[in-house]
Amino acid sequence: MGKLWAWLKIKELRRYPSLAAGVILVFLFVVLSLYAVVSIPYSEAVRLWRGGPGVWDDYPRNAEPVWFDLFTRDQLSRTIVVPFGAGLKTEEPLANGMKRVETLLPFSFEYDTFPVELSMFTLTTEVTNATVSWHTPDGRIITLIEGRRLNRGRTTYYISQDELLKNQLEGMAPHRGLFADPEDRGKPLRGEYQLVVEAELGDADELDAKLVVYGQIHGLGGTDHNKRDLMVALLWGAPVGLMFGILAAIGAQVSTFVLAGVGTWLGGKIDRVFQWVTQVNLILPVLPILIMIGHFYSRSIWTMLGLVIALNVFSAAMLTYRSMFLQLKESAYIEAAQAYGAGDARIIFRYLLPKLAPTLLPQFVLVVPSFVFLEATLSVLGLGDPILPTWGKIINDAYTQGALYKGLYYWIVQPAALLMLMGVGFALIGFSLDRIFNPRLRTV
Amino acid sequence: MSARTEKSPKRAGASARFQGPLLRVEELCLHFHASYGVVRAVEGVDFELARGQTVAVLGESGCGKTSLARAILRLLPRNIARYSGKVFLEGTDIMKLSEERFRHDIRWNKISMVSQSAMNSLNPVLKVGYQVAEPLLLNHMGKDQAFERARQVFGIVGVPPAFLDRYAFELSGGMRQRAIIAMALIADPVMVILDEPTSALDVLTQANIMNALKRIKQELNLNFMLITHDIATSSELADEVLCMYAGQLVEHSKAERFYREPLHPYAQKLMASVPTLRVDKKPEFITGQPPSLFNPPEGCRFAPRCHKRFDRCQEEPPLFVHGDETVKCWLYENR
Amino acid sequence: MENNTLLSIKNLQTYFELKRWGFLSAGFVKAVDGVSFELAKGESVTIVGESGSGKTTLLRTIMGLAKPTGGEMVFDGRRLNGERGQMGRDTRWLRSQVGFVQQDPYGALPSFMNVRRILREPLIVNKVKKEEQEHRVRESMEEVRLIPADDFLPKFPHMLSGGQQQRLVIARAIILHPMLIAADEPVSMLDASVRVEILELIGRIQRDHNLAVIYVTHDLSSVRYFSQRAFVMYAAKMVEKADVREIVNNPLHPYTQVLLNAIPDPDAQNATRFRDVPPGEPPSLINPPAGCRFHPRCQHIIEGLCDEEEPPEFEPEPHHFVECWLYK
Amino acid sequence: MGKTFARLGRYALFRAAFLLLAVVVALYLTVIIANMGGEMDRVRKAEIRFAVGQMVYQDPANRGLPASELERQVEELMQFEYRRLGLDKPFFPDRSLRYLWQALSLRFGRAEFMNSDAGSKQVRSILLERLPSTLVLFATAELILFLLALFVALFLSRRYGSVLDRAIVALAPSSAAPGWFYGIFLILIFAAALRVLPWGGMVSLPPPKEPLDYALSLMRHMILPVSAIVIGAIFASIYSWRTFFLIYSSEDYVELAKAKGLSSQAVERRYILRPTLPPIITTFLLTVITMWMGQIVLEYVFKWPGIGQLYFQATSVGDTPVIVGVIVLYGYLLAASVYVLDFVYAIVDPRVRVGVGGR
Repeated sequence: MGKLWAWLKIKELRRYPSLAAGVILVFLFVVLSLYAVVSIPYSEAVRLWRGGPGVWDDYPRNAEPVWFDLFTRDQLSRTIVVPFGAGLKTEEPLANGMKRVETLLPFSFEYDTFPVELSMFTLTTEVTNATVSWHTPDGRIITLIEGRRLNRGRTTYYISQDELLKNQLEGMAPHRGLFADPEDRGKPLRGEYQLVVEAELGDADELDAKLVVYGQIHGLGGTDHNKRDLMVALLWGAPVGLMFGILAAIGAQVSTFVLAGVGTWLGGKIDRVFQWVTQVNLILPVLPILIMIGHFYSRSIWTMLGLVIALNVFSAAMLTYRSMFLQLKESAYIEAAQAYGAGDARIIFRYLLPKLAPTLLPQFVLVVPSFVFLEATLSVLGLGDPILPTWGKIINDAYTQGALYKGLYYWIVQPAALLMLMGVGFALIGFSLDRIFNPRLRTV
Repeated sequence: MSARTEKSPKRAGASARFQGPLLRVEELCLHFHASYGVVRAVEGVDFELARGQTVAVLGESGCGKTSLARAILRLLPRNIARYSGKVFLEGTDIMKLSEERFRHDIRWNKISMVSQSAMNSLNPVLKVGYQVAEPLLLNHMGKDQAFERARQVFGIVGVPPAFLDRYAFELSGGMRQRAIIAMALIADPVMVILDEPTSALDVLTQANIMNALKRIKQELNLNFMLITHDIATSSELADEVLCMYAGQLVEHSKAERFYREPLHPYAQKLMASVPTLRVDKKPEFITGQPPSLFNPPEGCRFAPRCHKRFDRCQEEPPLFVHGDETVKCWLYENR
Repeated sequence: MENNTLLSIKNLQTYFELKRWGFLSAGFVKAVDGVSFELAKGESVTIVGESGSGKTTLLRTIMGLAKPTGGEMVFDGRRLNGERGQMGRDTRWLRSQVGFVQQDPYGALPSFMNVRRILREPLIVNKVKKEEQEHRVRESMEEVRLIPADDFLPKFPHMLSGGQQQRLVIARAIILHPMLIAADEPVSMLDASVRVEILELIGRIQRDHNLAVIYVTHDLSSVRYFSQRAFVMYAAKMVEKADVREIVNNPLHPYTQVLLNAIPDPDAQNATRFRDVPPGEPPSLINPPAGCRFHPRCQHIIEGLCDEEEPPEFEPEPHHFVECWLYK
Repeated sequence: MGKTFARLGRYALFRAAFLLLAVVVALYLTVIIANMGGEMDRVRKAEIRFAVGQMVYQDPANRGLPASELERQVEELMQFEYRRLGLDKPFFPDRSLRYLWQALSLRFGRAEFMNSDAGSKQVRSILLERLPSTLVLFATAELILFLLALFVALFLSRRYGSVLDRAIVALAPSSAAPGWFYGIFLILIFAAALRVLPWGGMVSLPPPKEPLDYALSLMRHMILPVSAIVIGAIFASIYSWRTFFLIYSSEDYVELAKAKGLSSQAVERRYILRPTLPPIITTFLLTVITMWMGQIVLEYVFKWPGIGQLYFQATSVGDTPVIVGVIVLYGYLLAASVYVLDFVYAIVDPRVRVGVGGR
């Protein structure tokens, strides 16, 4: 191992720019993974990604990432939330034990593009008739609903899907009509808006309301068709990808390396069996089998990891390592070790394997990206881990939802770019290590 | 087959042979770039070689003898730092020739080479016969005429003609070496450089090949330049000896002189370290190690190990010429 | 009288089975075919022969690296090719008693271990107590003049010169205090000037510790001053055994005569004289020629005898043995 | 020459036998995996129930019989069928070997849900219908990849250390990503943004009648998938083959060839390219094998109607016979690739063709 340290410690790193670039890239991903695991703990990430009622209510659907704003002069609309309890509430006692409650939900709208959706949520015990009206900055009042019964608990009023309202606004979709500037209906009117909820309810009853104006852009990563913030998966894709890539590489490459050493040294039947199993493995359609098992039995990432390792132990790398060990086996220092009584095990693990370890390193690093992409491939084929958010999953969702047709390029490009960068990072290191350690290359 | 421009008719025996020395080398230098600095492999070598004379280039490993041969044949690696000096072959300075002219006139037509590692000097995927005949095919000779010539040279070096149709891996080490010697003779060059031709072979095979080379030397009146660290074997062919040390020529003298009583102190020590079978003399060893070639010591490079060192040795001695002996040592300043 | 024979070998055979397609037996390579000799403690001897003569296989068999398939080998009074179980313990004991010096010094040293580690390995393998290991390492470096030891201990093989590497190989060979040093072409890779230095080093160690040494080489002239006796091997048989001086000055077996005649001395006359060397190449060891194996290339062939019956060992002169019908 | 052909023939025969054995083992493994959860049995039984049920219910003789009576007959017939087909025997060895034999001879019975464009339910016809489109795409891409990489690698080996050389070497890491990955970006640029090339599919719809138009449309549709496959592997191949050329160009016989006065082109063709072909073929074989695997996702991304896309559809629907069918076909394709390239290797490397042993 001395030689390995000799290379890494001294200034060799500067002589190989691609090695430095690769190390930086991979380091960034490690930092990203740590940040992801720390900022969104595992159980939280799983819960968020599973979604479900109420988790992503306040998030717009298919919103582009915030940095889109940089490319346009005008301000793209963002999500505005007036939460429960934030409204100004006035109560007026009425006869026969009832009271009239009025809740004002003010917000200011300072954007140049229309919001993409509008919804109101109410939390009540029992309300007979409620009236909701929309107050625009230039004083216009548009009544949204009149005398509607709101049933118990939590209800959602999807303003932007209200057909009656749509006709009332001369056919413009509500989330545009309500904001349209009377003079120029193509542009939204900036200023203070108010949503007013009036209702008569029993003294003991309660009424609270919340308004969400869904913006066109949201968050660093944008959102997907289930309103989920993509940042969760973009962040968590890093640790999953790294873990899968590195563990699979360790499992597959290192075991192939050791088995090749053992097989070549012991020779005879063992060597022939290993060689033959490698030939069969070469013919085995690995991915289809993975997919079949994924569909029939279980898709958890750990089963997949175990399978990928099992199917790659006798991979083609066995042939390359075997030819290297065959040459090494005849060298003088091995014969010397036998001469002073070293046994088979000692010769394999103290003399054979350490000699070729430096050539294992580049191969190991080069194989990591192929496993990272294998995980992505499985996810794209709908076989990703059912609960874990990964980059492959985003690409799969984007592809099945026709992101390319709908022009939601960010949805596919962001995970693909991250996958690419991680792959390239490892490959950069692998190729430069190959140049440093490959004995044959140094003679050129 | 690359189209080679029409060659002047083969040197018919009758054309007037150049009268002067076959080969004259002046101030030949060859330096390489290595990771830790510039290696001065060949530094200012001068010598002359008459026609028909075989010269042995002797010296320990790393003394620059192979680089000297490479410099003459212009087989230069990529990391060249300096390549200068004059090499007169039959009167013309071949150093000045363009790469195209050099390749066309000199390579294998005037000077050919038998390289050190015969084991992999034959292309594994081409038949041996084709490779041997290739130089003639390049000179636009007909296929069967070229193969007939190949059969002839195989006969000279003692390889059965059937091997023409075989591949390199089907031949034993000795056979491969003979095939390469045949290849070197096929375009009947003026000089053949033999770089450690038999060091990898067994004693009997080596003796057989040396016998073949002696016969060729007599029959074809060829010049051999034999490069080897095995001094005893060199005496099988050598008429003259060039002794190299740390990239410099230290002695050039006749064989009788060099093998019996060499002039330069290093040559004396070298001869003393050669074991002999028939003469009962215990070999000695030379203390110390040869200097590194990328910052050689000032003055005479053998001084630190020399048993006859004196104050003049701080300064680098020139090559003193006495009759047909030249030696680079202050001891012979006014002989 | 304490028995002075270290090693006695009678009719030793080492065959390798040739396999075709991995399981079909396709005959045997008879690398060592009926070799006998005795070696005294502290005696040094040279085995000379061309490649393919079986000299290296003989050495490996003596060291316990190759399994003998016939004949008898007794090392320091212990019979060696016993039954199954016995075999394993014997081989390990034998290997600790024989130090091995190889041809290519750089190849013989693991490039990823430093000098201290290289020297400690044989001690660890043979379970030498920890405290004694450091002492043994320094003692063996002293022996081969790799001093001051502390300069060399942290170094890696690629940081040493050719001569220093070979010294380290020798240090490793003697660190287990063996009774025999097996040297396979110990100096043929080194330059003439360094060669003699190493041979003298081995000679001194041999004298100081009364070690026996077996040199295996094709170049008799460099080793002749460092061994008392010389054995000549041809096609897996030992054709001549005698004192070195006798072999050099009075070779009896036709092959030895031809072999010595082929080795040149540095002399300008060589360029004019042709050496008479037998044609052809050494025979195959899979099915060697009948009778005396040299008969196809021998000038003194006796028809009907040399080409039919294998010559036994004759002793035409005291302590000078030769396997040739000429001396019947 | 006769001897060489005989030896080559024997070598080909030996390799074929070996590969066949490997395929049998590979498929047996697949069958075992496929039936670990009893999937294959469930499918067989469902198929039999379907056939028997149809026979019993449509039989005019049973018209008036009560439902319970019909059920009894179906049950009885099914038991009989089980015994006839040996379904009652233990999985090892009987049933597994039976499934294996059926798999080997491409008899997979009927698909559960899917059917071929021609409407047939037979798995074999579904497979064979889609095979040609996969072969066309795969073969073209591999051929272009091989020739392009070989040419560029040879070109670069002459310019070691030049800017172009360093650039290509710097691009080598790009091959970490598989073909389908670049496919997405290519679609994004050329189909979505520039609208120059078709999104996917093999031919424009409705497929043009004229063979020439059909071929043109096919080629136009192949541009993106083929370039995706090529981009996905080209730089790594160029890097490794250029390194082979560099190493082999420092061999002794190359230096001797130069000393013989050969022109640099002749040296390159006969003394560098020819001896380096064997290792190149071996590394190319490994690339081809990984390419086969990438085919599934690539065909899904490009909507290419090949067996890759078929496999994807089959797995999403869970149609077991089709799944096993495609895996078996892949097994045969992989074995064929290994066999072809082994054969090319034997032709290129005389040591194999003429056999070792001249010494």
